[in-house]
Amino acid sequence: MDIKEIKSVIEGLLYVAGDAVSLKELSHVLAIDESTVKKIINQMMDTYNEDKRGIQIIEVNSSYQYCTRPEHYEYIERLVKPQTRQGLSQAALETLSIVAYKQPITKAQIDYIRGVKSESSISRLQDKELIFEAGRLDSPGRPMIYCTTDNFLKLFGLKNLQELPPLQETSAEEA
Amino acid sequence: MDIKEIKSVIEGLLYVAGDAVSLKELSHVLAIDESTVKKIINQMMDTYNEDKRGIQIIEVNSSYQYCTRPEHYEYIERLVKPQTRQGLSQAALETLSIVAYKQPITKAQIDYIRGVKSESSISRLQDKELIFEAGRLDSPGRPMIYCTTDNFLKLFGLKNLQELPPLQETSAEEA
Amino acid sequence: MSIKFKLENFEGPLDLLLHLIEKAEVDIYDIPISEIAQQYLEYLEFMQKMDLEVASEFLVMAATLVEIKSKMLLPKPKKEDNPTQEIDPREELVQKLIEYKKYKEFTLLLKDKFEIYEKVFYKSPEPIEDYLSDFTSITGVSADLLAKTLNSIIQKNSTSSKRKVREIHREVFTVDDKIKEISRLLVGKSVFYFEELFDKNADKYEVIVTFLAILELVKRKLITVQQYMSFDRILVKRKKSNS
Repeated sequence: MDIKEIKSVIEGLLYVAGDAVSLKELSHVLAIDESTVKKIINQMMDTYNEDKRGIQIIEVNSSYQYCTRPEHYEYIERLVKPQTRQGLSQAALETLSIVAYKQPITKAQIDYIRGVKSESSISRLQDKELIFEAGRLDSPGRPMIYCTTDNFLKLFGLKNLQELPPLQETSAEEA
Repeated sequence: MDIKEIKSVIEGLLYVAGDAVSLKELSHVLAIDESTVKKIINQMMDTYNEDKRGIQIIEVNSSYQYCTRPEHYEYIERLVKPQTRQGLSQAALETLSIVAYKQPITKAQIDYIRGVKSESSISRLQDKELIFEAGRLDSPGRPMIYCTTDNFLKLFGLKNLQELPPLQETSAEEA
Repeated sequence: MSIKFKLENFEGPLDLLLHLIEKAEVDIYDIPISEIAQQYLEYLEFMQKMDLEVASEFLVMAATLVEIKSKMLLPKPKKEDNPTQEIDPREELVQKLIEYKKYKEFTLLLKDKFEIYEKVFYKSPEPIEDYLSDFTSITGVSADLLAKTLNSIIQKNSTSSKRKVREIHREVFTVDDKIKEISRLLVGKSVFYFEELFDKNADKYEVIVTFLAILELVKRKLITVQQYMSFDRILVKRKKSNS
């Protein structure tokens, strides 16, 4: 297979899958090593973006997935249905950003950083599948620990947790 | 919107729908008259084919739909297969169960029992070598009769047809 | 000194404190504690005056601020590991503020990204069985299933044939039949308009029955319906299954 055909096959695969397909699976199905597949997909992602295609490829934790472009939102919504989108409250976003950086983290630790109770934020984030209960800490009270999901990465356009911007050591002037 | 952007939006729409989207709907969503949309989609179909893209657009009854290319079948199958749970559609399963118990049986008899046409199920079951054409009935129209194959026995872990579990008494007599 | 506060929704005492510090344009590492504590208390008072509920966390912080303020007036104890350095009573609070500020800033960034990516749509996976070429990988299909399937077909048939005898009108639609018909349609098509579900010359009875079927399917959470305005076409959409 030449590169053009590989790309063509990948298109078909991503289309059929709908969901994210891991690099590993793609490599297996194509019988091509992962690093080559990765290179080819990266080229495809660029082409899709340059050509302003109606579908784009996003990467989430070494998996790839098709999705539409945010700028076509209004048309697509007209065809499908208004997605049940209630944005996230400030409290939920704060909680989410703390979990993102500090995971795995307990509720008590989140409360401590925010200075307020985060219970309801945590349960809303769980409902939205942005964080999940990753187990219990082996310490007194065996508190639940929380981590972010792949869905979190997807919804925030992050490839992986390493892509989180480094937190700045802030100083007062920046305020 | 310029043509490029319209094409891009259509891509997104067809992708999200997965199913066929009627020209009427597309025209409605894009707020562009049907004949223009049709012209644009025809252009897109050509481009997809020329570029040998992994997804093609097919037209069915003035509706449009994305689908994969037949020549990529083997790859797509490889991707999709590990997730297989059952592999038999309800229709195929119904037809198969009737053939198993009532063989030799004609298509008309199967249709009668199921109350719906079974043509496509029959041909799929034949493709999968679960049933076969065992000859013709010596009656008006000389209809084809169907029986299950050895492959069928193998797949269902049966030594022979006598091993099929008995049908419920009440319904069996009615049949 | 008194500051006019506009009614803002602060996420917690740290949020309020940060706001006060930023407003006063002071160094977060050298907070003029009595000034800030004063403003903080004024704000709480203001909230109470407006009959707003002051959460207990805000009150705890108020107490902390007052405590720090009083400690600032006393001779400061030395650090255990480095006796030449004094312990700043504000230190713990400052650390907390700085930590909180980091996440608060990140929150803004997240919010921006979220606003973009929540406008993105994903398609559900294709029905897999259509792609299968052989059944060698069938699992969970047993001969018992065959018997069960045939039994249910026969049963279904016997009841429907009884019904046929009793009924005279050919065109009688039941809600159940309509539900089945719609369910079948849903397998292949995820979106359609309500009027696609019956003939153009369908009678009123069929339309009503179809509508009842739609309502039932909505109740069963299999579909959603939507209409942009009164008398507009009704769009029926299959709910994504989360399998």
